[in-house]
Amino acid sequence: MNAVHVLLYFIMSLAAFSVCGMMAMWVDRKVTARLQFRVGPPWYQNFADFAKLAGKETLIPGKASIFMFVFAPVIAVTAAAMCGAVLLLVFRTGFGFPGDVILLLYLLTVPSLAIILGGSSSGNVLASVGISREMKLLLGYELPFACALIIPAVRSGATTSLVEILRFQQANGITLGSISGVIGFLIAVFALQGKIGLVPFDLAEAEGELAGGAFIEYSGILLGLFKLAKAILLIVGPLFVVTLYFGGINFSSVTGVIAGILKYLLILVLFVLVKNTNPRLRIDQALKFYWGWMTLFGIIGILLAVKGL
Amino acid sequence: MDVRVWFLPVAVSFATAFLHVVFCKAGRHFRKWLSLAGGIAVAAGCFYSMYVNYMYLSSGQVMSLLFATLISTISLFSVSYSQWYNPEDNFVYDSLLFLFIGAMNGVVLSHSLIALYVYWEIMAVASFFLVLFTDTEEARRAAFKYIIMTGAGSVFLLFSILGIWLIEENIFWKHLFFFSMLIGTGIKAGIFPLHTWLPDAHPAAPTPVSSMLSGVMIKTGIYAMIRFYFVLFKPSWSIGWETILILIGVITLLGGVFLALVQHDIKRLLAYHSISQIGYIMLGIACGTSIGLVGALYHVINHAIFKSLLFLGAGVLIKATGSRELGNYGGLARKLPLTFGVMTVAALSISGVPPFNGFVSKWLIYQALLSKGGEIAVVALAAALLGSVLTLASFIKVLNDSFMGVKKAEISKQGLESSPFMNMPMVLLAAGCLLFGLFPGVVTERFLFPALGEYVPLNIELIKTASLYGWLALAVFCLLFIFGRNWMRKFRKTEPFVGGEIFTAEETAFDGSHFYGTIKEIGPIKRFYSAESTGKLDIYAIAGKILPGVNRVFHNAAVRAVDSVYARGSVILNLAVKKLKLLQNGLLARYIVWLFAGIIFLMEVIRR
Amino acid sequence: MSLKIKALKKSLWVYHMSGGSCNNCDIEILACLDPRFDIERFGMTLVGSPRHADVLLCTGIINKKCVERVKEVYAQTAKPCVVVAIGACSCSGGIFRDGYQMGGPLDKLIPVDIYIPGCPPKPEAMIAGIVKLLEKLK
Amino acid sequence: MKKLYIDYDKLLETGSEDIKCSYRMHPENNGITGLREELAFMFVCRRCEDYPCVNSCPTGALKRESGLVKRSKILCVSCKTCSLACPFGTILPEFIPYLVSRCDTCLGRLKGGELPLCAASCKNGAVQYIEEEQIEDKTNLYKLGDNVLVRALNWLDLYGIKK
Amino acid sequence: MNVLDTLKEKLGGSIKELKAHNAKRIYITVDRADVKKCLKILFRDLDARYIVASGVENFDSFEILYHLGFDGEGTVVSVRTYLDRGKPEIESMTSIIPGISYIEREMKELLGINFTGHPGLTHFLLRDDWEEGNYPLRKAKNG
Amino acid sequence: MAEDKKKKVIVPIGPYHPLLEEPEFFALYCDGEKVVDVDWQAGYNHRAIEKLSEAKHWDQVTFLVERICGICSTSHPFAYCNAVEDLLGASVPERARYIRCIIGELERIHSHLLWVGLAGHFLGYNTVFMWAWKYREPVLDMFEIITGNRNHYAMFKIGGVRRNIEEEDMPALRRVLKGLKVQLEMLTHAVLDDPVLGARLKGVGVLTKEHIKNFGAVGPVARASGIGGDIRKDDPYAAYPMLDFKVITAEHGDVFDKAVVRLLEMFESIKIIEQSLDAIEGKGGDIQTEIRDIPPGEGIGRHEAPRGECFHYIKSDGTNRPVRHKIRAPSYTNIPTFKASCIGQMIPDVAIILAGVDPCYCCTERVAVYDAGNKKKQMYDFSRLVEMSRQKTEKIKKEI
Amino acid sequence: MKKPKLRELKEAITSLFSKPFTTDFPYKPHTPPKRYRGKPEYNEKECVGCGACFQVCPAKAIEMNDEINADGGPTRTLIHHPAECLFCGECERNCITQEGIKLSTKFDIAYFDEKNVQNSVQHKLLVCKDCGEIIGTEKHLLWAFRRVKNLGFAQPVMLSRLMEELEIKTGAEEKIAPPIQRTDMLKIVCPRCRRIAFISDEKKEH
Ligand code: SF4
Ligand code: SF4
Ligand code: SF4
Ligand code: SF4
Ligand code: SF4
Ligand code: SF4
Ligand code: SF4
Ligand code: SF4
Repeated sequence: MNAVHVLLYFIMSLAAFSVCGMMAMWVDRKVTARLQFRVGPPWYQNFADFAKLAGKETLIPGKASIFMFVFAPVIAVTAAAMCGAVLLLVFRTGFGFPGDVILLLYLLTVPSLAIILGGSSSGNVLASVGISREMKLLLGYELPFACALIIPAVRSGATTSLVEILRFQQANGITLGSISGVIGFLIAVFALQGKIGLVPFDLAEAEGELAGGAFIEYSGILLGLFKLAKAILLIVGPLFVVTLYFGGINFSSVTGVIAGILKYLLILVLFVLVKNTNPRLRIDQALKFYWGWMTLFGIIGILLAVKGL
Repeated sequence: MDVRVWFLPVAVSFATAFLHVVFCKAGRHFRKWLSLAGGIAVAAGCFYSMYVNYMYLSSGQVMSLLFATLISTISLFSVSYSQWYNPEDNFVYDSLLFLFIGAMNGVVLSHSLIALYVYWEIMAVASFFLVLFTDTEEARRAAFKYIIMTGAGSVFLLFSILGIWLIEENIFWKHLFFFSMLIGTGIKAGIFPLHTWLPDAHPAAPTPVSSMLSGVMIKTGIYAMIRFYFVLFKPSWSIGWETILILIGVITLLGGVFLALVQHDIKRLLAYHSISQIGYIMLGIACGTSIGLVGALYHVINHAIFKSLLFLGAGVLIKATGSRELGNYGGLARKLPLTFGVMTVAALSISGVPPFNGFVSKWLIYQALLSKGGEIAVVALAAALLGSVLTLASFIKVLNDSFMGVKKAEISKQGLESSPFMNMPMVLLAAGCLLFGLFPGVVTERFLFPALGEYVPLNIELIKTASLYGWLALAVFCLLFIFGRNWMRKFRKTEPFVGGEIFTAEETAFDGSHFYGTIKEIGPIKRFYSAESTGKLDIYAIAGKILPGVNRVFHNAAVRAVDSVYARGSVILNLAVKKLKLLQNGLLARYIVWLFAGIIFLMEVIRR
Repeated sequence: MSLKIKALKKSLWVYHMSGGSCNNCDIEILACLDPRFDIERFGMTLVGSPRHADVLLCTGIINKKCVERVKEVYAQTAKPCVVVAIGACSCSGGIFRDGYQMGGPLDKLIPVDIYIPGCPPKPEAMIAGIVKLLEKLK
Repeated sequence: MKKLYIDYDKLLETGSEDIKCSYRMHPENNGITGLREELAFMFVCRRCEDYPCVNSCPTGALKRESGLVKRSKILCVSCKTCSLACPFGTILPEFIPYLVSRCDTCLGRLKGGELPLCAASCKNGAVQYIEEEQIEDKTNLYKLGDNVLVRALNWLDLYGIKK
Repeated sequence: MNVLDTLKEKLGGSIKELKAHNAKRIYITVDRADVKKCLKILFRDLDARYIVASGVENFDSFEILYHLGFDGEGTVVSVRTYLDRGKPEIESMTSIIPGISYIEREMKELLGINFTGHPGLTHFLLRDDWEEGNYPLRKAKNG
Repeated sequence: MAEDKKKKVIVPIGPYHPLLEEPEFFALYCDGEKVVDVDWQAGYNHRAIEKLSEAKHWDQVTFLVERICGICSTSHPFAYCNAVEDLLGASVPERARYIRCIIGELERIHSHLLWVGLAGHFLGYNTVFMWAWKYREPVLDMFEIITGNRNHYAMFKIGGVRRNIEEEDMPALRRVLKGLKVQLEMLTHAVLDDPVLGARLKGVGVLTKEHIKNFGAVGPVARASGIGGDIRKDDPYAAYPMLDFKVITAEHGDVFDKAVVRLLEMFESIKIIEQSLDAIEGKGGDIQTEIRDIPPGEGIGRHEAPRGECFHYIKSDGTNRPVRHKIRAPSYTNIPTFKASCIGQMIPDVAIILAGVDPCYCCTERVAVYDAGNKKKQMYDFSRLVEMSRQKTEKIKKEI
Repeated sequence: MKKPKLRELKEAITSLFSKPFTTDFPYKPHTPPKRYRGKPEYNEKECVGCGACFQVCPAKAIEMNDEINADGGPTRTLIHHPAECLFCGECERNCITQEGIKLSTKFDIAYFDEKNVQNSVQHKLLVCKDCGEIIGTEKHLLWAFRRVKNLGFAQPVMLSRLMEELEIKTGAEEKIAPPIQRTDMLKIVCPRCRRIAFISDEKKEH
């Protein structure tokens, strides 16, 4: 496994996850539309969006710190794709190392971080409000999310290696099959909802309040990259959860792949349902939700997991 | 072991300090170079010792050298920075600085506990004057607080030193001494309830000094803690302290970071972060496993790197804008691109974002916690993860306020990254952040494992793999940067869009003080904050309330006597004291009183 | 037809800007989003910032107080963008033409690509107008 | 007391476009236009038995009220059909506009010696503001209300019909 | 007791003219100096609802009508007062009816009526750089 | 920490903001996400209507006032016609009166549904937006069938209505109402029972009776605070005296109650329309009286628009144009309450509080203006407001 | 009874499994209801060119151009500008012939250049033979004539117009020149000139 390999792998997974992510986004939009008696966008919609954004002029707010402004989206995509690459590596080759769960946890925050840095460099007050929310939200969901990661890690014999966790699940049944697993899974789903920025936790973008929040100043390809990052997150996040709780995706057989896709879709549909039957929360409510109930459950889950339940 | 080589750093430092006094009339320029030479000499001495003696040393000695190297390197940077940072010419400052450096080196390099204690006190006094240096009301209060608390800490330390010296095998005493040591070193290190001098002293001190205080001085506390730990409980760790240490670690970590979150004085904020990072180190130590200790040591190094970097960067900001308030910065990224870059790196490092060094050490600590198992450790892991995010959050605020957004303050020309002697340390430190993140294998193998001698080495390969992703990220980023530069030029610039309205910068500056207001309002956290703001968490203030009588007694009776004796005593200090017109103030006296009180108390205990 | 245009046609993001309207046109624009008309079918969405927009839907007479804002917003929109004047008000001023708070009509301030008159134009008319526009975008 | 004196036939020749009015409750108000309409129906109209004007009016805006033709300001759409239908040229298109004008004879607004704007801006003396006594030629002089004097050639006079 | 009688009783001497257009539309004219008193009685004591105020330009004066509604009876009482044409000025009623502030700002802006004691007679509807003395709602001079 | 030293930040809402369909500008002075003060800058929608009205024929004015606003596009003509008829003392044929009520109430339904949808949208609850707007479509279709346009119905005329409701359309209308009732039932309960919505709306933006009184707020805003003013009952006009309906009120004055009032009002409206249909179906009759001239005088007309009392004052000088036309739309008095209710709230709540007022700005800024030809760049001087200390804000808060 | 979320879920599921509510509009044509107030269009046959529609239009969306010096004689053009039109239907309602302008059900009138969607009608204009003042369109005159039936014969202009049509020459084509004669009344002159002719006739000035 040398660096060139990894680079190639990275590029490959970037491509793959972009495509899949956009399709996932389409599924999200389409199902949403159908829930609302609408037709919804055609399947190629997100690709068209991206292509269009790529072809558009890019504007930079005059007061921005240009470097950060331009590179924030790049970082976001890179980090998101890197998560994908890690996961893909784990699925396909069983390559991993102790701590990749933690690495992923960190990598998953990087896109949010990039959004925050980008938004903050734009010098727009609405963006500032947006990023302060994004930040607080990040604070909020990170704790339960961490709990949700620790649960399978503890259950699989105190390992922070995805491969180990997968192996453990293959041997002893998926994590979801236990009480702590169920708790952890739910927490993970809610936390991801926040991470990906879906209603009820879309406060940072909050179209209705902040005109796009952190993205307000972004245009053209930079915006496209952010959207791409979001799309990749939309697939990487749930996949991560699938790995931790659902036994991952088995790439060696067709049924394995299909089962994996179904697992993924299950989570996605859960997202969409929650998204469409709830209003956006206020930031303090969101924080309370995460730091209150979710963390409580998280700690209960951890304790149960330590007890082996 | 060649003692001369061993104490080279200390000796050189003291010599430089002395030379500064000697050449007090020699002019600014000369002493600039003198300082630099001294700093380099100290660092070189350390490196030399490290290099020459590496193979023959015991693990404890390696650890000493490790700390010494760290101290002298960071000091070198600070000194270099400091020479171009402080515009006015003051030999007292310089000599104090070197006294301080020497004392720190002495603390970590001394062979005996008593020597350690002596250096410890010298360090305290030197740093006290350095904190006091700006001689403002704020500085006085902070320095006073600092010296009182350190003095109290010394008492505890002395108590346990003497205890260890006198009474050996009684397990009860051992625990008592350990506890006393914990308080003694904990005050220096700034673990949570004992931290309160730190957020006051750091901002008050001149920035290069803060950078040393926070970067290395508090590490001497950690050093002492680790050493004592080894000395006292060598073969078996499991004597119940772990849980307490973990709890202390968690509280320190979260307490520090939560308080940091709402600060808007940049140095204060950094000071609180020092506390929270100490929490991580504590967690690592608490685990007591090899991986935990490696993590803790690694984090000590890392923290020294990025925290001093942060302070140096903050110094640039303060210079440029003349203010420590975050709210007064804004939009500086264009004016101070270098500072912006290094601060970003440091901020990401301290938050543990890969591929920077913070990630590696934090990861080691997490790993330690997880593999340690047990409810407390795992929950602590969750807390540690949260701590990282909170750190990130608070640094986002710093970055947002100072570099992003719109310009608010007028920028004075003179502070603008003018001198390479200021820039170089920052760049080097930033490079350190990256390198220590990218070559964790080397670091652990070369430095940390020897320091921990008997513990089973880890599988380094795995750590190396983790950094692969860091490399990858770097590569991708560089590629994109190369391609991106051209393409960036095509962008059109426009005014920010705020609903079509046009505003001035101040009106819409949603700065950091507004960022985390919400968090303050949430349930129990609210109580925490209000407790903090009303001083209920400040052990110093509490003690001040409880012990006014004691204080007064000491002040009135014993103090006077010792005061006059002392006043004739020291030469260099006297010089400094004159300079700073501190004699009348009686602060020093009070400190000495605490010292003596400690000794008297100790005698009392021993006699029984 | 280049890919750029093709993609643009499939993904028009709309920013809606009102410069002194009776808000009926604005409501009807919103109505285009509702399940009945669902312009998301064509990949159109309403965005909150002109930076993201490909289409500026302008309504209203653009009164004196809005003139600068409208110009500003137009400048802040990433090009290529099309400007659509919706309703009698922005096409010509309609009934308010002579009331001299009138800063418009729109085409006096910024170049307009297509006019969709009506008071208000029904959503079908808007869709038809956009379709017409798309045909012209070559 | 001074009165507003209007020579209708003179106005007929010159038209009243140039005459301004100081009634400023409405934009573009021209009181003379309103007066002319009133005068025409009052003094010029021949009160045709069959009222072609009324019959022609498509909106029913014209109506006979006690012999006089009256135009409803609300219903009239200013189509000018009546003007086409009137055989005698009584109704001129220019004084049946859609938005009518009003003259309050500047009552109460004139300070000493001031002329109403219409009188001041009428160049050939078709509109004047004078004392009744100053008018020497009293032929065809009629009063409209208290404040307006009109000189108009009345067919009743022409044909010697008694009023 | 219906509104009309109440008004007569309560306002008594202040009323210079009382015109009941019909049972539910009552116009009372009061002196400029009495407006505040009347409004206070109407708004606070009789608990009328503030509807709006309208400024009207006449040839030789400005008039302000303060419309107040008695919702129980469905009556609108309009308190009318005349202001000097040359120096249209009246005390601001914001101290009695806080909500009236906006309409006063508007009248200042559009009709040029000055309200003394108003907390902030700044531009409200028009552009901030609208020239002083150009009051759009005043009747334009014809010619 | 030096609390009071902290500056306040202006977070602008508008002029172009997704929250507002129309340009309007609120400067929120914020401390973190908390709003400490609000400044309302109007005029972005100011279209010179009061002035224009003076140059338009009485008949044309109905079209002008219709275009004051697109949502209350019947309320203004309604109030205006009431005003002119008040001046004239004219009476309107019975059928016309019922038709007026039908149109007015249909508009109320469409407006409230629109509000529910938008409120959902602001809350990020797009599903509610879509659903409410979907239910609104049949109402608009009915408008299109009856009046020929989805909005701006051009139905009103002084002395009657312009268009009849044809007998053939009535069954369709009844059908629509019936379907609507079912859907509204669902929507109402969905909104009222939702715990998350409750958490988001209850206790937010509370307006006390005192606020209502001071600002003269009207309509659902006032009724949600327990003030039962409704012109339809208080000063009955058109066919309202002959119709049976309830005035919905609620107690707490928060956004939730405003939603409740609006939702329940729709059922009353449906009731009214059905009664009106019963009253006119199959019975012919005039739909307008002939108005020949409008004498000098003044008149006041009111109408209970969806957002509250709509007030028109007209003055005539006997020509066929008004001399003065003062329009006071409900939002004009409702919007200021926003200030009272949003101080101390969080930015995200501000959105929904503002929505709770159901503000439209077009109507609040009608009056006319003529060209100053001044093209200077605009300057904004908010500094004076920024300087206002926190204490002052507190004071203001107490005052209002 | 409280059933939080259940109703929404039910509706959501219904929606998921029912046909979308969305129209097929751009793919299939849309027919508005029959009374839809779409783009007003002139009916060349029925319009008489009186200009009432121009007068009543609240938005002044109808432009009336009288061109006296046009080739082919004086004409009156009425142009409807959709850009300004409010689709209020006042023109239709107030059209004196009731048929002259009608609101069609056309709704798709988006344009790039307004000329493409304007709708206009042209009429021959009668001008006063004497002073050149516009009298009205020929069609309007005839329409008025039809309206007043035989009363129209009392109106000299109508009569003369009829005579012109019947090619009855009065031999008075030229301008009215003093002394005014009674035959002058039988010219196509504007009401003002007619009145002047009458007066001088009646004053027996000739
Ligand atoms: S065109 Fe008509 S509907 Fe549209 S904003 Fe103007 S007046 Fe309102
Ligand atoms: S047709 Fe002429 S003259 Fe005869 S009544 Fe009518 S206006 Fe008078
Ligand atoms: S102009 Fe007026 S009065 Fe004359 S015919 Fe036409 S509508 Fe009737
Ligand atoms: S008298 Fe006065 S109002 Fe009448 S027309 Fe003359 S200027 Fe006008
Ligand atoms: S309140 Fe005003 S703007 Fe809003 S709908 Fe009613 S009239 Fe329109
Ligand atoms: S006949 Fe009708 S359409 Fe023709 S000009 Fe007259 S009013 Fe207009
Ligand atoms: S529909 Fe209305 S606006 Fe349009 S031309 Fe006819 S009258 Fe004018
Ligand atoms: S002109 Fe002839 S038709 Fe007319 S009234 Fe005189 S006599 Fe009779």
